Order: sequence, then structure tokens, then C-alpha cells
Amino acid sequence: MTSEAQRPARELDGELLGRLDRRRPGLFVGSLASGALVLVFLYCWGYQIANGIGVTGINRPVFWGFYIINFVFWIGISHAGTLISAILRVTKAEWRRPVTRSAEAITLFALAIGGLFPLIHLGRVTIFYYMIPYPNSRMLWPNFRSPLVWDIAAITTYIIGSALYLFLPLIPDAAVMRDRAAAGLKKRFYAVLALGWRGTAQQWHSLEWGIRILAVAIIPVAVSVHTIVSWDFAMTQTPGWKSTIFGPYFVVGAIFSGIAVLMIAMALLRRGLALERFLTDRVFNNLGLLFVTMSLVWGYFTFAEHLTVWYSGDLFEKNVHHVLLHGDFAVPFWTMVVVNLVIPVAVLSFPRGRRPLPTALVGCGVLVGMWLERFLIVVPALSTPRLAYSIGDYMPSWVELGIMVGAVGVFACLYFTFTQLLPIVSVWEMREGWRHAGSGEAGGAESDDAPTAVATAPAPGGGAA
Amino acid sequence: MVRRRLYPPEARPDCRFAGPLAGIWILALTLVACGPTQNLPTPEQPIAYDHQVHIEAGLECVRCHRGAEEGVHAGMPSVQACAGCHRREIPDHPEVQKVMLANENREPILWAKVNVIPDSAMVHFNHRAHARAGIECLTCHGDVASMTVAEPVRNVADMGWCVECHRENEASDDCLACHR
Amino acid sequence: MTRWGMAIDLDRCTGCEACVVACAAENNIQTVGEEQAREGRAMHWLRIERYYEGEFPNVRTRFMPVLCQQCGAAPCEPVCPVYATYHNPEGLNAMVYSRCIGTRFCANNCPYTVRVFNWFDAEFPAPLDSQLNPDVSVRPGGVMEKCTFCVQRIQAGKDEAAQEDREVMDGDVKTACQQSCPTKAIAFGDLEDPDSEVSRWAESPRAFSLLGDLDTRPGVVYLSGTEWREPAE
Amino acid sequence: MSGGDGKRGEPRVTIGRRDFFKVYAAAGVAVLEGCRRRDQELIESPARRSTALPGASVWRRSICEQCGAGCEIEVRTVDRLAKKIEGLPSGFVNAGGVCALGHSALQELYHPDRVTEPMRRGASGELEPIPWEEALETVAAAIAEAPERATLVSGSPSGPLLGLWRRFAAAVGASPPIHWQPTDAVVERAAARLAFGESTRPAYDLARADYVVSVGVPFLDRWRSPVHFGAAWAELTADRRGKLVQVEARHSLTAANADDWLPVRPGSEGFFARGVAGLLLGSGAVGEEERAAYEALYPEAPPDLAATAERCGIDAGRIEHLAAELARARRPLVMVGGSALDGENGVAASAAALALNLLLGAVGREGGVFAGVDFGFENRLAGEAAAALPPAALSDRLAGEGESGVLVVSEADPLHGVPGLEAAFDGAGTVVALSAFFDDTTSRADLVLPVQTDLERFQAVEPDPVHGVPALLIASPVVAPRGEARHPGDVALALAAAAGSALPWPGFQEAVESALSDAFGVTRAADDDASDPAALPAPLIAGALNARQFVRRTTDAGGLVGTGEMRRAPAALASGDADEAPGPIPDPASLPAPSAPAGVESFAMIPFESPKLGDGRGANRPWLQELPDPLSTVMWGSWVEMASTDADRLGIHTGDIVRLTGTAAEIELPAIVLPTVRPGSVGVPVGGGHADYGRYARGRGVNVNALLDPDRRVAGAGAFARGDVRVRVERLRRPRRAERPVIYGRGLRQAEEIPVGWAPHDGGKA
Repeated sequence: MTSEAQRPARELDGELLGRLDRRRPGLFVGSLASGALVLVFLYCWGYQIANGIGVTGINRPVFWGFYIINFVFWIGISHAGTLISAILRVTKAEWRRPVTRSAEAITLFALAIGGLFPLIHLGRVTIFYYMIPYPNSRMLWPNFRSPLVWDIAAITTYIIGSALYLFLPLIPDAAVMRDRAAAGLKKRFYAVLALGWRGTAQQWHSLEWGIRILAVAIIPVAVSVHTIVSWDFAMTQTPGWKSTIFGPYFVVGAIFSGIAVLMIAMALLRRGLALERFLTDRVFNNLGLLFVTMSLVWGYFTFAEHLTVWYSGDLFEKNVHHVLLHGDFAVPFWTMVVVNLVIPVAVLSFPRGRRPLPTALVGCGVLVGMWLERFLIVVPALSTPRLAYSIGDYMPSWVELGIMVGAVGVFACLYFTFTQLLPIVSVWEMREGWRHAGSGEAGGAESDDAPTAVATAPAPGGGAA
Repeated sequence: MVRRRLYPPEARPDCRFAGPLAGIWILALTLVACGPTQNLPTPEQPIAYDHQVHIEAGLECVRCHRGAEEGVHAGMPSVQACAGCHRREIPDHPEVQKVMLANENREPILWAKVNVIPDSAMVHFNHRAHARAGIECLTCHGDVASMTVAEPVRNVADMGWCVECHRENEASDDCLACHR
Repeated sequence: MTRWGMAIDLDRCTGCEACVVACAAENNIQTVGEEQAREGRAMHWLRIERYYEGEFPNVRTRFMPVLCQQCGAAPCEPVCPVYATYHNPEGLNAMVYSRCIGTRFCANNCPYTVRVFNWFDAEFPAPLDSQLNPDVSVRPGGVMEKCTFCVQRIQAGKDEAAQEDREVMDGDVKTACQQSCPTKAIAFGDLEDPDSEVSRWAESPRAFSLLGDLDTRPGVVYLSGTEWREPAE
Repeated sequence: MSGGDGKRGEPRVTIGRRDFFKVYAAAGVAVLEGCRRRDQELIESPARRSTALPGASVWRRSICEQCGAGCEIEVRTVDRLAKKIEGLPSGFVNAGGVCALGHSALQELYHPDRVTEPMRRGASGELEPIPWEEALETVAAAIAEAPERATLVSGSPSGPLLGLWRRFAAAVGASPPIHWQPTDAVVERAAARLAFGESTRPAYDLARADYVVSVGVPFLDRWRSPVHFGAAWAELTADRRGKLVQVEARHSLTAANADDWLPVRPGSEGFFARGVAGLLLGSGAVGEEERAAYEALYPEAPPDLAATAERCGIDAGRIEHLAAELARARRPLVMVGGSALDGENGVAASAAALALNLLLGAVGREGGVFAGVDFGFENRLAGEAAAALPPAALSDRLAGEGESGVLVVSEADPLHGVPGLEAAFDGAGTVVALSAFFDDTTSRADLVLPVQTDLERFQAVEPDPVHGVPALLIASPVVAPRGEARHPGDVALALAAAAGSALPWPGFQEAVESALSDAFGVTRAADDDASDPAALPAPLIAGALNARQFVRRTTDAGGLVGTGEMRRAPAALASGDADEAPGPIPDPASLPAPSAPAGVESFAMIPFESPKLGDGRGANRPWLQELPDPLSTVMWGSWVEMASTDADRLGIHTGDIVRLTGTAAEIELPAIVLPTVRPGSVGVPVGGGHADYGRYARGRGVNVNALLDPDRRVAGAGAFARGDVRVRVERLRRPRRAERPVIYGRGLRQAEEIPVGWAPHDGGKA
């Protein structure tokens, strides 16, 4: 350990980057597979645009289907990164170091895809821009009272925020890559990203301030985003939707699914990049505890929601409630309860259950469960309108399924590309971490050892000069 | 001071892309400026009809476009009507010949619309309502009297223009007034 | 100011559905065909809901024509992101096809499920298209639509009145459904005008609003001598 | 309309052009805006002058000939195209109303699969277009070859047209034409002859009665005029003034709207009527002469209550109650028609029901039953020619010396109505079809002559006298005919000419005009005796000058209509002379019960006309196909209605495919389980399952008529018996996705729920 603490920074960088560069067959296969799925995605969407939205399974009265479900689902996923890593940064959790970058990447890409679904969902996507407030020859604004317009605002903000939040900590690493890359297009690319980073004290100073400000600022944004998404439903008068609990309920659900993704990502990173020293069992243990807590909170909200409905005795609410609990949707409903509440509690309550593999598996289950939750929010409420005459049902078409699966591919594709181009683990933060580990101080005030970092890491640029 | 600390002299951010970006931006803005109202095409007509000549001959617009004041559509004169006059007036003129021929074969003449509101706009324009309000033909159609072949002078599909005019004249600016 | 409204006397309605066809004929409503209809995508702007009470042989049958209620406080309006549906000065719950981008949010938020959606472009194989009403746009795919209270007739009525330089009178505007009803179970007119037929019907002790407790303040009034009970559990 | 009012969200939030450059956010988007597509549209200079302004609506009077009711309509035309049909507020039958079928005449007119040119079946067996002259020559030759073996069928509801065909038949020496009309129309006349001694369809003054017992009459579904009777029903039940009791095996739309529904066993309607008569006679509420008049018809004693209840399968108490209310009512009325008449004992059954009116003194009384006086114009065109034959005569003739005889079918589809005739058709020689569509018969024909639809033709219609007021309606064409389609009347005259026995008129219109002028002559001569049935009722023609002016005036005025005062009781009863008075009527009870297929549990099948498709004529219109049936809410296709109890026993759920096996054939169709079906019976709509009839009807649904045996007749009225069919019902399978019934009200499992919130109406003020 101590020996490592003395090794020059560049070696550490080299070692880590080396691990990142190592071409893994799995990665290659993954890229191929995801690429194929991207094609599926594009084909299905193109087919839908060419033939009309009718190629989906939605109908009257179920006007919203898989697209909206996936929209909510992906936005939920996006909370894996920015929000959590922000919390971790603010709380200066040491083990965040290897995780943050990938988490933030997940956020950005999940958001991009989530934000795409409402467009896919449109009947006339060719004029989607009517929703954007811009001066036009029709002299019309969009309707700012519509939750959908709020969505646009919120998600755009969140995307920009997350992009910055991903980008800032990336600058020093981009610089490192720039310096390692041979002259040419690649170097120029990294050069642009690095924004002329030289690693001076001032730069470190402002970088960290930037990160810190963003970290604090992004948390309310993240919370607001999913609240507003929930308002797409809660602001209506549709039985099963209009509910004051939806805001917090959605945020909790989002964080819940976010952690699930994080769990999986961490388990993979730990194996893939042999980061046992950072992602220790203790980390998993803590995160597992957080996970099971969220599971319980989610369970509490679910219970509260259905109890109030059942207790109210409101006729139409109870119709929806009925099809959920013992009607056509009983199976998915109880499945959701099992994978979201029963299993996590059962597994994560025991220390042995909070080890990487089980937590990751539970995470997968929770992802399914949370998808089901969104399904159970959207479809039953719509298929049970007030006038019993119009009761309907819903079966997705192959186009919807294709786009849903394809979206996963698009995500994977983006993610793989990212890992190919840039270090998926924040090199400089790792280096910092090593230093802390070496000097035995667990996560001391970073403003103090930023200079040290700079001192012991002579700007490579200088070496080149 | 702050600036210097952020960007020490040896470290300048690359601004190589600023130029092109600015260029695209300006281009975009100019395009916006000359939005949809510019360069309206003058369509090919099957017969080289000359408005100016007919007006100078003392014909009123409504003589041929009967619906312009009373009807919803201005409409086009029947081939029969054209032939009616031209049996006396320059019947041998090559263009007139086309009309006479169409009249003999009892087939309609298909003109190309000059002032087009695309179907996609789903606008139901009502001529007589505007005539009632005392809107001159030339407000929308330009001074056809001085045109040989009728050509568009305004983009009648420019909603903003309609709305402004409606506002100035305190006509209804309810969407349903036109869109149905 | 005008507030267009309709009154429907359920005691006179036989459920013959002449109004439904009249509506389709007047408003260029596309017929979607067997497959689409099976998907639940039939596009009637006006439907006759049929309900049974009791068991054989003492079954009571109820018919209720349900169309856009032209709510005074319409849930569909605030949720549209582009103002494709909004409340017009004459109390109509307007639907602007050319503005609609097809989020279908309005339809979700309609308690009466009366909004229908063009899942595909309309097809009128020639020469069926000769019948299309020139005063009504043929809606493209991806656009929401619903009963308009025959707004084209309202506009025509106002245009006619203006041409004759007079006010629109009660009875000038008749909706297609009202016109064709064999039993004259539908009245249409200005609810603000106390003397109009529809206002007089609306004063009836039999008058009620569909799902009235939602306070959507419908512009459609139903008249029924017998109470429509809340659904059994 | 000022900016602030965002309350109900008028899009007032707008921006002026000035701000245009201030904001640059959406430059790229606005560029899209810039290159908006400009479609190159065309505008036409019409070839001919027209008085109407371009795009202006022109309303034209016309008559709806979709059924025989004679609704007067106005057709909105724009630039010479028909756009919309609306009822004429002054229409004497419809008073402004139009039914679903009537509206859809437009889709018949503009149907993409119309026949627009004459066609002949070539060597290839395919129909190939030929010129009119050739077609006419061929037909004329075929007829002239063996006129006595030629068979004519006319399905047109228009009296004058039928008259012309009769004249034509006489002229060419063929046997009288067969009038292809609904079974109950034929049976009603026969029954009226038995009960009232005059074979006119009874006319009912529903609106002014106060207690109406309708024995099987589906007058709100279709029947004679749903529009007229709908309005009358509304008047009857307005403010709970009168009461309607529906005595019908099936829960029809009429039963659904009735105040009381007595689901008697199918085929027992006549017995029911006798039973009620018994109760009335026993109640002592019946006057002496009524009693006498009735017993002249039914010497033997009516069945007692128990027997009636047993045979009709309903609670005796309800029958008693009904009789009591009848006796108490001030203006009771008994109507009969529809399914009650379709059985083999139909005539006897409906006679028994009609006779009840004698007992109640409802004949010729306001709010009672009248003789359906018709205008007698059919006979004016027919001249001396013999009367038309009833439908059943068709199968007799075909079965008889059918070989090589030419068969001319005008505006009728016998093969859809009675598929059993298929074989007989093969026996017949050349089959000539005058039709606007390739319906089942036409597609089987060797020669097809395209005819004009209602709106394209000169119309002269003697409407079904639904309220006993004589009328002749005349209208000129609304739009130009499509393709080479011709008026069937003109075709008849052209055929006659081609066959060398020309009739005195060049065309149908001329025929009508000259016949009218004769009519005036006649009535001027014999103004005094109005009893002459052939004579025009004098008041109708007061002030008419000459035929041409008359036609011009009436075509503008929509026709020529009598007044309510012209209603009259059946002549025989009015004159009251004994020898005119009808003799004893066979008691419905004495007729044999319907036969059942051996050895299986069998159901009584009730074929009914659904309000939308009628007898099948409506099946080719997308509007009607996509119209949900008011009760089962099924669109696009046929179904079989089953009682919940039966369905449970047979394990059948709504949507399951079931097989109905009759004596003649079997059909498969989806089941709809309803709480309103009489256990032991099933209802199936007619009008589906066309072999052809345009893209919207072809192979859509099932033709239930296939189960009917062409040899079964309604006794005493040459009509095919449709009722009293016994079938076996068995469940086949859960439906595949593609064969699931298209049910509109998909919440029907919650059918009993009526989720309607109550709230005092606030006048919808926003």
C-alpha cells in the first residue's frame, strides 16, 4: 500500500487507463448486439412514422401505452447517476470515486432516451416543435398550463445539468487522454474536450468549486424532474391518477430504480475492472442497506396510495383499484409487490444478502418491478373509464415492443461508445483516492490535498515542453 | 483577476470552432427573417389568360369570379361563359382557341391556383365575410388589374398575417373562425 | 354573449342511432373498418350507450347518447401542450386539427371518453369522397377529434345572419343529430338566451348533467324522468 | 377577447412580429418553418354554366326510397354533388326525421362498387360490358321467344313502378310480375282481409291512442316506418300519457323502449291474442255489437287463461293484468306485425290480433286502426293488367316450367332473401338482373342492367299508408346518374319496345304524367262516388290544371298528400252489409306447432331485421356496417343472441363461435349473451353474409336465411315463412382474433351498471 502511495501519478494513471483500454471480447460482442438493437429501434420508429401511430396497440380508451410507460421508466433510471453521485460527492463518500463517472453517464443516456419517448409517442412527430416556445409565423405560444410543457422544461434543464455534471470532472481526464494520444484527429478531439486544461492550481480550484456548486444545484433539479413527470398523471382527473402522493411516490420510485441500476453497474465494474479495493463489501453492505430502506419507503407509499383509495369509497377510483388488486391486472400487480418489496427485504435484511451478486440480482428484479409499476399506473386507470360502456383493454403491438427493446440497445450502444472513448472511471479522482488510501486519511477535505495532487503530478504538458 | 485565475496565459481554451458556429447561426437567423413569405412561385397556367387586358376591357372582378362578394368561394367562370364573350371578341386568338375548343368538347379547364392555402392548414376561408367587412380584393390578391398573369403577392398561408389583420379590424381571432 | 348548448331528452330517445349516421355524414367521420373497429378504434363522435337493469324477464333498458359535453370547465383543455383544444368565446370546446400534434393527453383527461383519435389517415375510396362535406376538414392521421356541435353550421348560421344584417336567432343553427332525430329528442341553441328552446328544456326539473358532480359544467343537458342510479358494486 | 383571459385558456398569449429577432433560440426550428411544402392545387372552370354560386349549397327535394315508407327528404348538393340527406320538416310521414338507412342512401349513390354499365356473361363465364342496345335486344329476344314462360320480379317499393311492370308483363304476354316484398307486408293484407274484409295493410293511429298492445311489431327497429312510428311513440308516451306493451318473443328495440314487455313463446302470438280476447269477453267491458262482430269471426270459444299462459309461456297474472288495463283504457289499440307474422300460422295469428281491435271498438276510431287507403295509382299505370303475384310465387314458377324461361329480376335480391332458391335459379334460363350492385342475385345473373338509385332518378312513389292517408310523392332527380345507369321504368319501356309490343310512353316520367292527366279526367267525371277504389280521392286534385303543370308543381312541392280526414275504416265494416262481412277465421291454436330437428335440444330461432342493416339492403354501406347494433352493440357482422341461462348451461361465453343447425343448413357465428333473451330462443339478424354486394358487404357476417326452408309458407298468403324455425345450438370454440365479434360497448360485462352522477344542471355556464 504505502509503496503504491509513493509511485508517481503517471504510473497510476497508466495502470488504470491500461485496465480501461484492455479490449474485452464481451465489450465487443456487446457493442455488436446493441448496434443491432439500434437498427431495430430505428426501423420500428421509421415504420411507425411512415404508417401512422395506429401501428401501435393503443386505442380508445387506452390512449397511452408502452411509450409513456418507458418514458417514465427511463427518467426513473436516470436518477441512478447524477442524483446519487451528487449526494455521494456532497457527503464525500470515498467509495464514490470509481462509481460516479459511470453513474453520471447512465443518467445522461437514460435521460436522452427517456426524453425521446414522448416524441415517439406523438401522433404527428413532424410538428413536435409546436410544443417549444419560440417566436413563429403563427404567433402562438405553447400552453404553459400543460404538464407536458413543464416536462419539456424540466427534462431539458436536467439533461443540460447532467451533461455539465458529467463533463466537468471529465476535463482533467480528457487532458490526460490528450497528452497520451498521438497527434491527429484523436488528439484534437481530446484537446477540445480538455478545454486547454493544464492542471494549474487555479484550474483545480475552479474545477472543484464548479463540481461542488453543480452537485448541490443538481439535487433539487433531479427531484423536481420526477415530480413533474408524476404530474403528467396527478394533474388529471382520471380515476387512479389524480393523487397528491404521486410526486414523492415517483421520486422515491425513481431513486429506488436508480439504486437498482447502480447496484448492477457497480457489481459489473467491480468484476470488470477489478476494483475490489474500492468497491469493498462494506460499500455494498452500506448501499444494500440504503437499497432496502428505499424498498421499504416505496412499499409504504404504495400501501398508503391504495389504502386511501380503498378507504375513500370513491366509486370510480374503486373500479380502478378493483381491476388492480383482483381484476385483470392482479398478476402484474402482485408480481410487482413481490419483486419490489418482498424479495429485497427478504434478501437484503441479512448481511450475506448484501454482497455484490445478490444485490445485483435483487437490482434486476427491482428494475422489472419498477417497470411493472409504471405499466400499472398507466394502463389500468385508462382502461377503466368512468362510463362503464367504454371500458377497454390494451395489447402492445410488435412495433411498441421493438422500440422498447431497441431503446435498451440505444442505451447500451451509447454507453459502450462512451467507455471506448473516455475513461469510464474517473482517473484523477481514483488517483486522489489512492493517495488518500496511501496516506491513510479516509477522504480528508479535498481542498487541502488538491495542491498536493498537483504538486506530485507535474503537468505532463510541461514534460512535453 | 478571476478571469486570469481561470485561464492562465499558458492555457487558452481552443476557440477554433467559434467561427463556423457563428456563421451557421447568422445563416439560420437570415432564413428565419425571410421566413415563409418569400419567393412565392407563380404557377404555370394552361391558358395564358391576361387579367390586365380584361380589366381594361371594362370587366369587373365579380363578373367572372361570381362568388367573390356573395359566395364562400370566388370561383372561376364556366367555359361556356368565356366562350360566350369570345364568340364575338377575337375568336381566332390562339389562346382563345383553346377555350373555344374546351367549350366544344364540353370539358372543364383546370387552372393552377395562384393563392394557395394548403389543405394541411385546414382553413375554411369565406370570401363574402371579407367582402362584407369591406376588404379590397387587392389586400390579398395584389393589384391583379396590373398583372398579365396573376401572381401571388402575399403568402395567404401566413397565419400571422391573417391574425394581425383580424386584430386590427376587430374581427374574430377565435381559431374556429377559420380552422374547422 | 352566446353559450351554445344542447339538451337531450332521454325519455324520447329510442336508441335508433339515426343521429350517429347523420353525424358521420355531416362531419366526414371516417369509417375505420372491421379490424380497426375490433381494436376499439371506431370513431363515432356520438355514441348511444346502452345499459340494462335487472334480470329476465323484468329487464329495463336504458339508452344514453353520449357526445362531447362541451364542458364549461373542460378537463381536456388545460392539459393540451399546444392549445389545439381550448375554450372558445361561445362556450365551444374547440378542437383545432391543424394545431394538434397528437399527445392524446386531452382524451385521457376526458371523463366522458368522447374524444376519438385518427390512428391512420382517413380513406374514402372514390367516389365515396364525392359525399364529403366541403365545410369540414378531413382530418389527417395522428390528430385528435370530437364532436364540434357542428361548428361549421354555427359559422354558416352566423355568416347567413350577418349577410342578412341581423342577429342569429334560435333555430337558425341545427346540429346534424338534432335535425335527423325522428322523435325530436334533441334541442340545440343558446343557453344564455332564456327564451331559446334549449334553455327552456334545461329549466326542466328532469334536467341533469352527466357525471355532474365532477363540476365540468357541461353544455349538454340530459332530461330524464326516472333516476339513473349509481352503479351497483 | 383581451390578452389576460387565460382562465379557460384561449390562446391569447401571443407575440408581435417586432419581437421576431429578439429571440434566436429556435432558429433551426423556424428554418423548418420556412421551407413549408406548398402543394400545387388546381381550381376548375366548369364546362357548363350553373345558376348556383360556386361552393354554395343547393337543397333539392326528393323522396327516400330505401324503404316503402315514403319519407320526404331534402338533399344538400354542392357543385352538383350530393352531400347530405335531411328530413323535410313538412314531410307527412317523417316530419323532418330520417333513419340511419335513409342517411346512408348517399353511400349507395357513391358506392365504389356500383354497376355502371350493362354486362353480359361471356364465354369465359365472366361478366363483360356490352352496349345498352345490345343488352336490350338480347333480353327482348329472350322474352319474345317464350313470353308465357318469362318470369318478372320487381322489388321496388314504388307503386307506379310496379304498375308499369304489370303493364309490361301484360303487353309482352308474360305472367304478372312477382312483387318481391317483406313477408309481413303480404301477410298483413291477408290478415286484414280475414279480419276487416279488405286486403289493405292496416294503418295505426299510434300517436292518439292511450294504451297500445303491440303484438310483435318492431316498429322502432325497422318495420314499415321507424321514423313515423318513432315520432308517434314519442307522442304516445310523452309525459307518461299513454302506455306501450310489447308482446314479442325477442327483446327488440321496440321491446326495449316499451313500458312493459311480455316475452311470449315464439309463434304463440295468435294464441295470446285469442286468450286476451277471452278475458275481455269475460270482463264484460265489451259492448254488444263489438262482441257480435268478433264472434262472427270466431264462433268457437277462446282458450281460457291457464291454457293461454301455458301455450305462451308467460305468467298468467301478466296476461290478466294486460287484459284488465286494455278493458280500462279509453283508446286502446292492438298492433300486429313483424315476427308474429313470419310463422306458418302468421295469417291466423295476426288476424286474431287484428280482430281484438273489433272487440275494443278501435276500428276506424281516432287512436285506433284504419284501412290503409292507397292512392290507387299503381293500377292507373297497370291499366287492365292483372295484379302482381306474392313472393312465394317465384319458387313455384321456377320449380314449375322454369327451364329456358327468362327470369327478369328488377331491384330485388331473392337469392339473399331465400338462398334455398339457388337450385331453382340454376333450372331457370337466362337470368336478367336490373340492379345497381352485384348482389347475390346479380352476381348469379347472365345479364346485368345497371339502374339508377333513388337520388339519380325521377321518382313517383305511392308510400306505404302508415297512417291511412293516401299520397303520391313525385320528385325529379337530385344528381346526374352515374355511368350508364338507367331508370328501371325506362328500361321496362325500352324492353317492351324492343320486344315489339311498345307501350304508349317513351319514358317512366311521361308514363306518370299521362296517367295523372287520365286520373284527373276520371275523377272529374266521377267526382261524386269516392267509393270507387280506383278513383283518386277528389280532394287531392282540387285546383290541379294539367298533368305537366301538376308534375312541375308537385316535384317542387314534393308530392301530393291527402289529409287526416281522409282516413277511413275498412269499407266492408263501414258499409256493414253482411255478405261483405268476413267469415270465420281458422283459429291459430288449431295450426300445427313448428317442427324441430329430431333428437336434439332445439331452440326457437328468431330471425330479425336489425335497425341498421334491415333486410340486408344496408349491408353495403360502411356507415351502417360500422354502426353498433343498439342492443348487442355489435359492428361489422352477424351474431346470435342467447339467454344467460342457456349460455351458462351450454358453457357459451360472449364471443364464442357457435353453430346453428337447422333442417336446411347450418351456420357458424359468434354468440352474444344478453340478459334480455327469452330462454329457449335465439335471435339472429338477417341482412348479413352477402355472397357479393360490394366490398363492405362481401362475406361480412352470416346469411341466416340459409336456415330457412323455401318450401315452408305462411298459410293463406303466398309468402315464405321465416319464423318458427327450430335450430340446434352448439359451442364450437373460442374465437380466433380475426373472428371475434366487434363489440362497441366493451364494458358490457358491467352492463347493469349505470354510472351517471346526478347533479342539478347549472345551464353549463362556464
